[in-house]
Amino acid sequence: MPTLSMLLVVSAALFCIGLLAALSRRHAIFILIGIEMMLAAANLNFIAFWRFAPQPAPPTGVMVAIFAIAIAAAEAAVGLAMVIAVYRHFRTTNVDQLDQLKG
Amino acid sequence: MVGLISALILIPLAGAIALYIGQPKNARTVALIFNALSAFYALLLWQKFDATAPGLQIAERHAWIPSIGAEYLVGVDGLSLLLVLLTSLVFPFAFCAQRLERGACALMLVMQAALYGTFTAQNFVLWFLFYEMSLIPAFLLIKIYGGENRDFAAVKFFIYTFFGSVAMLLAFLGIYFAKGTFDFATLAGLGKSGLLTGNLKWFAFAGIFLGLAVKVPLFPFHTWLPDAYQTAPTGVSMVLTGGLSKMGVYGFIRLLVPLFPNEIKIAGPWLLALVVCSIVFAPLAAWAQRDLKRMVAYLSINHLGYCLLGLFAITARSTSSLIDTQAALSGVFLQIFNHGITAAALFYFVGLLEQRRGLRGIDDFGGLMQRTPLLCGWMSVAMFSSLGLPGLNGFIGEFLIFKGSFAVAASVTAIAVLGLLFTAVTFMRAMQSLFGGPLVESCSGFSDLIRSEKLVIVPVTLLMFAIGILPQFIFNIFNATVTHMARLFA
Amino acid sequence: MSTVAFAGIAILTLAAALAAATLQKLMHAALSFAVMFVGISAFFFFLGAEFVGLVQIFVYIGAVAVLIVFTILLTRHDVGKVRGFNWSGVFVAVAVFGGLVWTISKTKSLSIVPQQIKPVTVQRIGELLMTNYVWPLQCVGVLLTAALIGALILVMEEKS
Amino acid sequence: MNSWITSNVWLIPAAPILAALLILAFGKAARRAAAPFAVIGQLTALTMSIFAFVPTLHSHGFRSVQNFTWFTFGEQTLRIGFVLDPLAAAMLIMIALVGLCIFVFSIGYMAEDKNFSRFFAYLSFFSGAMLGVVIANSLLLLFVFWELVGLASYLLIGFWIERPSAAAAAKKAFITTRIGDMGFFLGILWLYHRSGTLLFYDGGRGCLESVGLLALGASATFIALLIFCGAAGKSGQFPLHVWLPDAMEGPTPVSALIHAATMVAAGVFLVARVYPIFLVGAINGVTPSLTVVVWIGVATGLMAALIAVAQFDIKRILAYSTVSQLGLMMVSLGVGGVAAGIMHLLAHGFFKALLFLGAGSVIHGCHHEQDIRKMGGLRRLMPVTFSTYAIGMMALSGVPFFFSGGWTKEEILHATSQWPRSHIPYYLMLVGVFLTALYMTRQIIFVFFGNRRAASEHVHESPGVMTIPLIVLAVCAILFSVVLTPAWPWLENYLTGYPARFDPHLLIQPMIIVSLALVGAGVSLGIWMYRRAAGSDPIQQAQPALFRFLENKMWIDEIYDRTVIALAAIAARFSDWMDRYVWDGLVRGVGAIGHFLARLTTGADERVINAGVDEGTVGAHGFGRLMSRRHSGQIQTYLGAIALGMLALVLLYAWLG
Repeated sequence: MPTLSMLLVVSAALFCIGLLAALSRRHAIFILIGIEMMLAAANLNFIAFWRFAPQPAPPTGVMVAIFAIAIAAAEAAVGLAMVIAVYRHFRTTNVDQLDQLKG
Repeated sequence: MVGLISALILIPLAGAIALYIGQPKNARTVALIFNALSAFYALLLWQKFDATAPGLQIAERHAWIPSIGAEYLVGVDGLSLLLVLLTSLVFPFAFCAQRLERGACALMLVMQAALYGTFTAQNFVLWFLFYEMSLIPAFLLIKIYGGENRDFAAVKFFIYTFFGSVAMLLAFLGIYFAKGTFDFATLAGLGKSGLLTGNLKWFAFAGIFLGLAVKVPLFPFHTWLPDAYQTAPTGVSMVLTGGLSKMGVYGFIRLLVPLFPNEIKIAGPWLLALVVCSIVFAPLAAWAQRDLKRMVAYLSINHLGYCLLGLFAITARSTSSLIDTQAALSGVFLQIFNHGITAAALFYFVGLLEQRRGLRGIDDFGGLMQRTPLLCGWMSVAMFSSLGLPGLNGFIGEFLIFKGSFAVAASVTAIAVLGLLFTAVTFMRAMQSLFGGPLVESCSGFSDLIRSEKLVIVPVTLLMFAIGILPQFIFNIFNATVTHMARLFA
Repeated sequence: MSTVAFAGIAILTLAAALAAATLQKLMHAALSFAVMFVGISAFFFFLGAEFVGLVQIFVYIGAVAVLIVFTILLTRHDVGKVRGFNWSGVFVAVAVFGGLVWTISKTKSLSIVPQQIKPVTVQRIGELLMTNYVWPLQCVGVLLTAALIGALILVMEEKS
Repeated sequence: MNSWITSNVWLIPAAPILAALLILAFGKAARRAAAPFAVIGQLTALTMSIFAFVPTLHSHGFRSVQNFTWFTFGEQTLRIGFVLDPLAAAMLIMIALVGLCIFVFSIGYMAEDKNFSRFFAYLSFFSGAMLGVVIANSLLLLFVFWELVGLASYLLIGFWIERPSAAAAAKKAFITTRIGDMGFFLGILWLYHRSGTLLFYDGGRGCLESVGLLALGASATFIALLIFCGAAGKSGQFPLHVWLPDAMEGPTPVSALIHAATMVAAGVFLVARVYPIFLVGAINGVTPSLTVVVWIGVATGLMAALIAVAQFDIKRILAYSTVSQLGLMMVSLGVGGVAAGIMHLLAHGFFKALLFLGAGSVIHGCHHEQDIRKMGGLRRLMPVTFSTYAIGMMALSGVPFFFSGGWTKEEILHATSQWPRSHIPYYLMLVGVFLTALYMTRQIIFVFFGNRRAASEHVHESPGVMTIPLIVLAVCAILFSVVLTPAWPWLENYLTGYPARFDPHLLIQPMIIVSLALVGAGVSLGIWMYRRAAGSDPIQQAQPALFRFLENKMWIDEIYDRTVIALAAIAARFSDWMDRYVWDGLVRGVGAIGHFLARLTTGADERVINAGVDEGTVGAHGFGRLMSRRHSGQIQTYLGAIALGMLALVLLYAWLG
């Protein structure tokens, strides 16, 4: 049987790949994909900690994961809508050129 | 019913609001009226204060955010009262020094309220609130009303002090999670047996130390100070040195020393080394400055170094006897007060020179003694006070500090005495080139002190003499507190 | 859950994730993204959270992945042009990974194996949603509605 | 009156200080009242000093002490007090009397000065502070007045501050004495730490009394040496003597006189006052600290006497002679002749004041010419000045029998010859006596004899207000010897506390022959050498290299300039540089690292390098621009920063574990 730390390492790896995508890619959609990956890694942690907790334990991890999925879905929908809107406005999805926040 | 201390905090704030809403023509007069009112309240506080009782007095306690242990708890002991009185003294002095714009006056009043709050708050959350509240007006005053290079100086000042504050806040959160209280008195009671364990202890110690060391400032965290003091308007420089820098020393006395007595003993030699660097290098650097304001700023670092020398010397060694502890603490308290007056007066005089000449390089003046003997005479008094001439206020504080620290850290004290010498050298050079030699042509049109300037400087100078010759009235304020704290630290 | 199966799923998931993050073609990446979620769902199944695994598949593969594909299609003029890769991101990601792994390895209490549990039934989840978690549920409902409306407004044609 | 003054002895310094404050308060308006105020203040001090002197005669070893609490800190009290004993009483009279003469003389000398009233305020202040030093019964109070004396001397040396040389000399005097005072300050701290009190006499518990001295233990040597640092600074002992000759930049005779007759005596007085500390652990009257005092005194005395031989400025010759005499006094104290040293101090106060006032009169008459080569033949033109000056010169040279200086000098030589440790100081002192006679003869020949030279045309005798003080002091210099003779050593016994007996057999001592021979040799050699010297110095012609060495004061000033002062200046610039570039650079470096990481995440490598270089070079605006640049507006930058921040928190958490 794998231990909890092995699972955590996998989820850490997943998280970091998501971070990589979010940080390194120019395309806005990749950033969204990266964020979804990070959320999935977090969900994995929730489930893993629930599963490895001393039994019997209330299924809090499960519930949080469900809510997280719901919120992530909403986030993805809004995010993709924004990508489309931004694309219409600026004719690009390259985040390097989107620096309206610049101080 | 608003308590005395709350009223003291609220009056300057009300003044700031009045300035903002009322938009009066003569903002300075309005500010001075509010200052007179707050000074009256401060005197009232002094009058109500029982000098023989050691603990917290005239306290007000209200629930604020019970869930995180934050409450509105203000009160004064001797040290707090001393600093409240100093604040009440320095601010009118600063307002008199310069005709500031309306916005600047309002910001100064906000800062004054924050200082009153800082010196009276007895709960960390409240204290930190006021502590940070003073930062914003200071930043804006430098940034908006400063001279050359003000953007850089303001940002540097802000980032620097804010960085220190964040470190301190984190440290305090750590303490809170460990002990569940923000109350100074409770924490001080826990400090003896060690607040925290393991690495967290050092993390918290370093965080608080950093936050306060930046504020004081202590070498090598002082590099914001010359820039900030140099560029700030005269009145603001006076307040920065007379009020804001005291928050750091106050914090050391009120927070770091009671909370981490054991850690200070371990870190003591290092702290003393930093202090000695402060004391020796700052006047040396002052000697090399061409700009008078920068020179005074460096000397300010040196004088606050004496405060920390006394404090760290008695707390870093467990061997210090009661008399030494009390001597050093009294000296530190007195030095805080003295430095507030003297350094503010020095900035005031530099401001007068700048007002007359438009420049303030040390080489821009010469032979002033022939043209403006009164200005030179009174300015010399402030300088001699700063270099610790007996008969003026600086000497007694320094003597007591050195007396206390010599007993426990003789070698460090012996090196620190060099600081006194270098300070003297710096001032002597300044006097020689400002007052001595033939009258420089560009100074030949100077006017001597005018009546309004005399009205400002004479009372302040008389106070310097009073403290230097008959200091008992100042000691009476904090003797009981000194005794109490000495027992606590011993 | 056997170690072999665990290793297999982990490799599959991470490989798919890596592909999704680094593939040049956006469409390929989107597909890898879907594959990765299959892997994650598999983890959930193995960990005894079957319901979450199912939801994961429905929501991500059924909805989010499809949304992504649609978006790609809608912005396809740009797809080929946006290139480039920021290598400093790799540095940050590796640093974070290193930090996390070091922390995990340092934490002794984590090297444990799971105990037997009763499976969490859908009925139990439903009960909980209607009792303990009713307020969060309401909030998520509002959030989803708001997101729906927001997304609609965002993609509506700009006037003028 | 007598007992009243012993319990209110503080009034003596208070009178002149009050006068000073009054003059300052009236400012320029008090020009006419300034001198009367000052003279009345000083006269009051003198009267009270005499009244204070009387009770000390009644009983031997008289000592009256008033201690009081200055302030209370914590639960501790700091006590200070005043003491009246023979040492203090004798000093009081000397200072008040000499001071009064100076005041009167100054009325004439400074009549033309536009800051006349300020000058008298300073003088009164000085006098008050000096009187305070004498009667202080606490080392701290003594230090307070000590520093005030230093301040007054700073103000007086720099009185003509518009002259750059005066401003520089004032600064030099203040800083040099302050170097010594820092040692003194440490000595006070150490003494306070060990003995727990700074009172000299406190009913058996004072730091000069047995209990306090016992508590000092082995640290007494160091404490004594540290206190001696202060004394050396004030009394111009080698290596801190450099300020004294420069102090002649002050208003000609008056400030010079203060630095010759009274203030410099403070150092000698201090050593005499705390003598018990020097004596702790003495074997045969010799302690390490006293040995140091002896050798410093010998070095100072001989060096200054040598330099004085090669000076041409009339005041500088006297200044070096003062340094030399102070060295002599220190030797006397060091070898155990405390009474002899103080007697010489008192006698020196009178005749050196006389000499300086005489020099002032000469300078006044010669229209502010100070070079003795340009004077000459003034004997007939200024008869009063000449005759009084000659008396002063003989007193200083140590001509026995009639002049006070002769008796005290013998006492010192006698004490030195009996020093058990070494006889070298004694022989060197004899050389010093010989040199003193030589350079004083040289000076008097150059100034008063020979032909008239450039500056001695149109010379006139000074007015009465200036000559009368000269006469008074000359009489003092002669009459004072009455109480000094070995036949009736009244003053010595007064100071040491034994009754005096008259015994004419003791008048002729073997030492007097040695002394007479040396002085005679010095004077004759002087007459022989300088008799024909007209505007040039025979030694200069015979030994130009040696003369230049001495004329340039052994290049000690130059050595200090190149070493100590240069080092300090370098240290100052180094501190400033460290501050600007290293400490501030570290801060900016931290900022730059943050900036670098932020840039790294956006991947603009070229810009990173450029920005890094910019950061190093732009300086002032860099930080502000940096702050705005870090806000690049790019979401990924922010995200990267967040990730790193989170990483830092995780690591911190794990580390704290």
